[in-house]
Amino acid sequence: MTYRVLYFATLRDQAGRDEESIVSDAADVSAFYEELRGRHGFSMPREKLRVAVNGEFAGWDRALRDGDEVVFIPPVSGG
Amino acid sequence: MTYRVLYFATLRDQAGRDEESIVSDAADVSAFYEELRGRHGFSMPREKLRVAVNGEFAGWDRALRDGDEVVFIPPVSGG
Amino acid sequence: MTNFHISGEAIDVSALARRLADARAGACATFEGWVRDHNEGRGVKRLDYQAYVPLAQAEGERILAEARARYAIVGALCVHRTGALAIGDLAVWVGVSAAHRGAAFDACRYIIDEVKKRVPIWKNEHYADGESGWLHPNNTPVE
Amino acid sequence: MTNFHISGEAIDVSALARRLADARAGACATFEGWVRDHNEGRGVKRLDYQAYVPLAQAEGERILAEARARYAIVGALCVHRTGALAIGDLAVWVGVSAAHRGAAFDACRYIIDEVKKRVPIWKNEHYADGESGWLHPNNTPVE
Repeated sequence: MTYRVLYFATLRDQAGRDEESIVSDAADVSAFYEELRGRHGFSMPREKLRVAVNGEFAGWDRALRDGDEVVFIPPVSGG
Repeated sequence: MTYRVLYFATLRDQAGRDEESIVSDAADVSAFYEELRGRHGFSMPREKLRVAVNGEFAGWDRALRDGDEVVFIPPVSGG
Repeated sequence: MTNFHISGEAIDVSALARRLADARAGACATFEGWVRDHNEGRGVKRLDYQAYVPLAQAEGERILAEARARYAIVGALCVHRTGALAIGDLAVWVGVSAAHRGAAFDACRYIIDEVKKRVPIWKNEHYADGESGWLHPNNTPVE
Repeated sequence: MTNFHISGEAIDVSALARRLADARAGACATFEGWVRDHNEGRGVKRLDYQAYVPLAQAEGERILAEARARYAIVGALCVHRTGALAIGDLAVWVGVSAAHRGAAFDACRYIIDEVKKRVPIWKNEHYADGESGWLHPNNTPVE
């Protein structure tokens, strides 16, 4: 399947890009993050991140479908 | 002695004037208010009022001197 | 210009905001009191404010000094109107700048609460039924 | 226009204030977040904000709806900047109108607190010493 990923803040710096499309066998969000971690060397542990799929917050066990947009959300700092 | 009095809010309405100069034998603020109450029929009891003499808050036992400016301050309602 | 001001003219909010600007400040809390179309269940058409100006200005400056002493703020300003106001008009403006938002909010709230309790300003409401009346601090009628 | 808005352009405060105006409202509390020249003891030169815009707007609208449900308010608006900001620039604006001031203050505070905790916006501070870093919600560095 192909997933779209958007990167923000620390994850964007470490991935060296704003977004990418990735062909992956990862069945859920959790497996997909571990795959990206291996690829980009993300230093941030899962416990510090939230997840959004297709623009809405989702759980780490959320099953992924072809074409899903996935965003891993580092601790926010607006305001 | 002659005292200057300024009136605000309910006291202004009941006195029918903004201010006046009064020749009085009242030695302190307390006696002076009773005199004005008799003159203008003020309905407001002393307990509801604060007092200022010459632009600063003062006590009811404040002795008055010739030329003092006295203001009896009804409950305020700014904001 | 003074930090607390009694004004017979419309309040210039953007001039006040410019006076508060400070590179050390990360937060600014403001409060505006507007003339509302009702009070205690009665329709209100307009208001008049009277103030004992010299004492009001002195007491207002005291309140701002108390706020600066109690809270870690950078600047604090307040202007209160006198005269005739219509529905929607700005009656009082308070602005506080601070490094952090907690102090800005707390000081802004402190200032408006104390102004309403202590500063010699009086509000006369003109009601839709043609009556009018002076108000107590809790917005109930005097009599 | 939406009640919560992510803006790449300077925030037009007077347009927002006009949108809040309402004859039923006697109180308006606002909060402004300004770019401060220091954080955690370090000199700050400028900031960049990134946002995940669609989710930020959805989460921001949720926060405003929560504020309307929790507090007796009339209107609530919030705008947050993205992009490059200089010292003194307005980064976020919150405005709440209500019949009475307690609800206006409480709702305004609730909104900015929740925005800072929940809305996917990230601040990158550029320090006077040439370093830069992403921040946590409590304004401490990420690493």
